[in-house]
Amino acid sequence: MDNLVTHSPALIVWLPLVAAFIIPLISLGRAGARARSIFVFVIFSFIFFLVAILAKNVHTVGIRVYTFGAKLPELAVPEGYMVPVRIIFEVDSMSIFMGLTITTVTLAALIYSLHFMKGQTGLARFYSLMMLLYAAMMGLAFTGDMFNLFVFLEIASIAGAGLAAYRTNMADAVEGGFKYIVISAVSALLVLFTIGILYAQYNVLSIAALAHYIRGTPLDMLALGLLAGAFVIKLAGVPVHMWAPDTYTVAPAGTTPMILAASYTSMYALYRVTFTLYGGHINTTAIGWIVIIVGVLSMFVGVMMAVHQTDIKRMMAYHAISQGGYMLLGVGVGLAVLTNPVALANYGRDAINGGIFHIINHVFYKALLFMTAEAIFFRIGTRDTNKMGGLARNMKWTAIFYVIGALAISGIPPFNGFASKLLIYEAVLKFNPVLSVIAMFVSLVTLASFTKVFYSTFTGPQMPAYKEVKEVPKSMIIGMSILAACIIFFGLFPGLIVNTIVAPATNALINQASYINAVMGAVP
Amino acid sequence: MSIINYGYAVWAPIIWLIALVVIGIMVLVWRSRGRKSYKKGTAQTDIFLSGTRVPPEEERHVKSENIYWGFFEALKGLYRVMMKPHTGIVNDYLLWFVAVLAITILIVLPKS
Amino acid sequence: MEYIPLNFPFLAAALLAGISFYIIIFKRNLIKLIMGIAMMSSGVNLFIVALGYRAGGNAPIYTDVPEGPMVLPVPQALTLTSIVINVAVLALMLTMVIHIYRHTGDIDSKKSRILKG
Amino acid sequence: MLSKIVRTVANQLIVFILIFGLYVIAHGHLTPGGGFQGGAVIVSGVVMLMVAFSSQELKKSLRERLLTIMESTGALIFAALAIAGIGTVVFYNFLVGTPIFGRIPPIGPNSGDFWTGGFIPPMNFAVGLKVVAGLSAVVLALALFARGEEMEE
Repeated sequence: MDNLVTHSPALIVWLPLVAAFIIPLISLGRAGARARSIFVFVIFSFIFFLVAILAKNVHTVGIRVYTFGAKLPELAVPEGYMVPVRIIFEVDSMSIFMGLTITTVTLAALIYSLHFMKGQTGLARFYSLMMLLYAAMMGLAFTGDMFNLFVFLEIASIAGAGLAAYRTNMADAVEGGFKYIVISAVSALLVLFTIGILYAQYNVLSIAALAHYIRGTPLDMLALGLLAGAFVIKLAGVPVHMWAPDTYTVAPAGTTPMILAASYTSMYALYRVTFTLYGGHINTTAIGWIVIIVGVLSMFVGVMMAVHQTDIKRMMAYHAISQGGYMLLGVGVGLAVLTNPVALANYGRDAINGGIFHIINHVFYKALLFMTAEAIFFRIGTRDTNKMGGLARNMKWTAIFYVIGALAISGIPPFNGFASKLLIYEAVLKFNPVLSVIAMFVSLVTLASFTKVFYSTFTGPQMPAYKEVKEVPKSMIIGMSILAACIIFFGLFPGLIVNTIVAPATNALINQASYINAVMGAVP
Repeated sequence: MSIINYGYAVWAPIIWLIALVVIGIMVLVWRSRGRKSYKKGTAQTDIFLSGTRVPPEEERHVKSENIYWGFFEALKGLYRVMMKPHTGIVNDYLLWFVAVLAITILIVLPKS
Repeated sequence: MEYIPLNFPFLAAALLAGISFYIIIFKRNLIKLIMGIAMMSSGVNLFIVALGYRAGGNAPIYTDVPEGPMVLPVPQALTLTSIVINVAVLALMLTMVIHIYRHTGDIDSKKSRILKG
Repeated sequence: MLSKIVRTVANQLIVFILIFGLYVIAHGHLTPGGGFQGGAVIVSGVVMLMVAFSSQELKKSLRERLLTIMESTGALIFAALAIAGIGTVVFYNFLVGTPIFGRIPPIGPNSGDFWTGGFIPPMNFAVGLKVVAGLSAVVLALALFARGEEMEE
């Protein structure tokens, strides 16, 4: 058990990678489909267990460092060296927060896909890519190394694009996947370029060592600008958000939440870079205001575009952009007051708490909404809301899950969206009331647009064309109900969640010195 | 444990939930006092539209593009501006990306 | 004057990056777009390899190495990794373009688009 | 399909390309090269065969099933070598000191000893296997796609 805890950071990334390569072999045999499903679930439950024990471990002992190939896992800086020379994983509360989010969503997505993907060909590759995407996201969250950040970013992009374009019989699916891979490739190359700039100056690649040595030269600032731009396009902030609706719309339902989670791992990378890597060497007020402006623009443009859409998944994709704006707004406010201890204690921490809490909330309810949208697509074969009507009569569970998701995203109590939005509203109100009012207005329009879709899709007279429509299969309902249960639980016990996983994550972000010391502590 | 305490405000979902249940019970009580003496399946439960013919289901349902017509009509100018960047061409996405990069670097660089 | 040969790779990398940015923004042909991304990756790889170069350095391998300084090995490892990744990315993009051509009969990014708005 | 001369020469040449590719893979820890580079050399031979014969002809011998098994096996060997050091730490070089690739090379310029490197040479083989399978699949699939056919049977 102790060994398992010690090696869990490596195993969490190693196991899905191995699973990704065993799955094609299993699928070759007779009765491959059944064996594959069982294998995927056994291995994923074990990974879930590992993530849980790692989370508990990180919660009790603090930052965990895992050095690959060393004599001891904690030996990041070997005897006689001044800098870390090996590949390291550094797991702090923020990483494990992202890990928990990703793992829960992936579990729901796997269960949902079990029935949803039946009848498609090449399922071995589908599950392989899903495992690969999961491994890449976990690696991105755990890595303590700039270059591995790039590698995992690229793996996530390749796997995500492959999944988005999975249904190649649909012309728009390939187009969405192509846009995703082009955007990802260009932004990842910029990340690589900045790694070159940083390595040329400091001769180290580990984030902690870089943060230790960084001086804030003009070249560093150029690197910061490029990194921020590259991560903003990956997390779909306005005005570089246009790929997101295209990609989210066409990806198969089980994978859309995972691609969404992948974009939030980019957001995690952005926070890691601004808080940890550049910590004390940037004008945090200016950077904070940039993040706030991107956030407010994302909220407004995203929601106004969403209310206009008639494609149900595209509407939800625009809402994903708009909700991403809330997270940026919350963390941006915290960043803007980072150097002001009074304001930070007063409302800055709450703002960051809200922004981070919103990540997990949003991933859950948006995943649920995407799944309901794709459940409708699964049964009636169209995503156009103009052609729908009266579906609640046939698909009761889907309608209930849609309502839960819609209320949560609009910030209606007692669902989880309200808990995090309230934190953001209250904290931002103290910072700048205008921003808070904009945030509330955006919530209002969100509710309006979801009401519109609910009315035109689920209510109204029963359409003669959809008289024979049945409820979706059980595995899809189970996948959705896992997320719905999480939403209600998070909504009813927000204090518990904030205290146990969100507030430590905020502390981990703010406390740059402990992140550096975990690796560089032994260095005089 | 279910309470978020901000230091200046408190959000306690359990209390809210209790209030919701109380209001729900009141609504149900009120609803049960309504008249139950109509007969199902007769003309009493049919749709009545001032004596005109009731259209079939497809025409009766308000389509989603017609909902909030006034809102979109009033904000026509805004939407004309906002639809312009959303061309769906991947080259335009990259152009926006380069523009954002340039602006970010211009803001960040002089601060060093 | 003697620094010019050392700076030359950086100039070449900048030139490659500049041309590739021009291509990916203004060329609507999807194959040309992919070529632009390939050129950009070459530019970045050239930049990183050039970072590790020391004047008169040998390859960083001890097998039968002549006396003298060695170039930095880490940038070369980074470049190799990024080349491997870029092979995968380019192959995936080309496959997708073939699928787009099959569906829409066009590889112009404006004419072949379906998703917009 | 090209002329008989080209096909015959290609048939002879593939042996040398294979040997050179294997050499590059095997000496990855001593000379420039390694799994990916050697694998790419071998795949260039596959491309040559594809040009000399045709992609349809090659598809008959390089089946999708075979390539899948090769690729997964390569990846799994790599992963197994990585995890084998878990007694210490993942990716711990557990072969150092054993007779298999376990000798410790002198520091500084030397003439190269094949039996050094610990688990790096076996990993190079695993990577080579994976790259050969993966890149051949990519090249073959793209060639078949361009002719309007599919890779899957």
